[in-house]
Amino acid sequence: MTKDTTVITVPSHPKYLCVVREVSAKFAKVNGLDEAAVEEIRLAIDEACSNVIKYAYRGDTDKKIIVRFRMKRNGLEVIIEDNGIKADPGVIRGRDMDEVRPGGLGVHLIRRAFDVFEFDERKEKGNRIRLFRELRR
Amino acid sequence: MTKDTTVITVPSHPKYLCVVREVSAKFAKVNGLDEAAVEEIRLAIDEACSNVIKYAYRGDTDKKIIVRFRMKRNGLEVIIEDNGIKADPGVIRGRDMDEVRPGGLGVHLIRRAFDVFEFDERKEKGNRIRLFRELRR
Amino acid sequence: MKIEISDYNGTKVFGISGDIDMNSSPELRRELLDLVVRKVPVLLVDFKGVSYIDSSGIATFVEGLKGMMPYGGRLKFFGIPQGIREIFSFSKLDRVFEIYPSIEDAFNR
Amino acid sequence: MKIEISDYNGTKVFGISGDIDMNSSPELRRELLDLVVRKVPVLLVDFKGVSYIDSSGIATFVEGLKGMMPYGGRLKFFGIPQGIREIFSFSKLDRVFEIYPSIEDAFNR
Ligand SMILES: Nc1ncnc2c1ncn2[C@@H]1O[C@H](COP(=O)(O)OP(=O)(O)O)[C@@H](O)[C@H]1O
Ligand SMILES: Nc1ncnc2c1ncn2[C@@H]1O[C@H](COP(=O)(O)OP(=O)(O)O)[C@@H](O)[C@H]1O
Repeated sequence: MTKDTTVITVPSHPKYLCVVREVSAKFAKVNGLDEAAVEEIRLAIDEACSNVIKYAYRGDTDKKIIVRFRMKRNGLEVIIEDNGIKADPGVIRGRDMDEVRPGGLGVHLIRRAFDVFEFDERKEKGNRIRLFRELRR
Repeated sequence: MTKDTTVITVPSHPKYLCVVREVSAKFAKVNGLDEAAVEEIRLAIDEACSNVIKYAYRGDTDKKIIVRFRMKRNGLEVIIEDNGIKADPGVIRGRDMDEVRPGGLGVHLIRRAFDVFEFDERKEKGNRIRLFRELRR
Repeated sequence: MKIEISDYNGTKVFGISGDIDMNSSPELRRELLDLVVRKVPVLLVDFKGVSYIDSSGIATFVEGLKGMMPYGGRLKFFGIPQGIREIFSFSKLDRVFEIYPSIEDAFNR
Repeated sequence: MKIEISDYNGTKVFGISGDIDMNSSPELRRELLDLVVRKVPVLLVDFKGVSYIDSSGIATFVEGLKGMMPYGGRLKFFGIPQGIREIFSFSKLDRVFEIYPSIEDAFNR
């Protein structure tokens, strides 16, 4: 196992989002990220996992979400996997921030915390989202 | 995947114990255990994982510890696996509580939180510890 | 998350504590829309105990506000912790919601 | 975990905050034994900020106390939060350590 890798697997029930949030925050913290970064990361990973529940699993609460954290020399990598409905990365767009309506904020919060937010096209079934936050930014 | 199962894999570095603690506490909490139970469970799992680092891995910090939580109808099951040195369950004994010396407290704290604390003899390499806490006790 | 509903000089107050996330926001939505359909004129929301809010929580308040606008109802927030304040300003919703430092300010203005 | 070392009427005080666990107890051990080898007569330990302690933290204090006994040094705890207090009593170490409610009590007795 690579040093500084942590993997958490939870059911796709929203009640487990708090578990993922705590792991995200503690992982970032023990690897030296500052408090503001920790809070951004906590929220971003929650948003990404909420979207997995909503869109990949359409609300099914007994599927699997796997989140893998890895501290690299140049930054923090987070990989989120599901085996739900494939996303069309083309439609993933937050709302215009000057528009006032419920929704469309999650993607902005993910992009605020992470420099890279991409779907790994090589995954055959389900989705693999790759997030990366550079240490110097 | 079974409903209400969560798995966390961390490196055998003591800095990740806080990650395991948070997962333990949140898992117990979202599954309805009361605050006193949550705190006992948090501490017991920390103690069990500390022992894996100390005894199974002799302080090696880049091995794997896998902790699996499962909420069953009658209680909470926690399975802790390593692939380190096999334990001799016969020697696992806490100190006499009336003796004042450093150490020997961890096993007592594990038994306080869990009704079952056993090594699964079927595991070939490494150790698999099974903890079980009954809901009604 | 927990919501305590109380009364301040005749005005309804939501005292929210804990995490507002995808798991708890449906309950917040029920409580909020329950008052909105009854055309509550003013609702004060005490954020002091809120430890976390995600986009589902924010969306719920946007929905509540949109429900109150047609009849002139007012949704007023107070006691917002710094970390949560930042999410409102990041999402530019601090210009949309009425945000006050204290319950007195929220009530009087 | 963080340790702030200060002085109260000429007596050394450890103000500990955060989690004392297998990761942080080696640092606590270093700081504690550093004073013990210099035969500190009294050490006050402020637990108010301690959020967690495991058996490695407890063991560290037992070791410190055992180091102080031969020369008559005294290790005094105060401000112990309820949850942590329970671990001391569960392990029967509340009969071994000097535990006081406040820094004044710890200092004066
Ligand atoms: N994991 C995902 N799978 C599929 N579609 C997604 C995923 N994440 C986001 N999307 C799409 O991107 C849009 C914007 O997402 P987001 O900003 O989180 O807002 P919201 O979910 O509130 O609409 C969503 O409406 C959805 O169409
Ligand atoms: N996972 C383990 N593998 C091997 N031996 C163990 C394990 N856990 C506990 N032990 C044994 O049981 C004894 C008591 O454990 P514990 O109560 O945690 O106290 P301590 O580790 O402070 O000695 C240890 O000294 C050790 O010999």
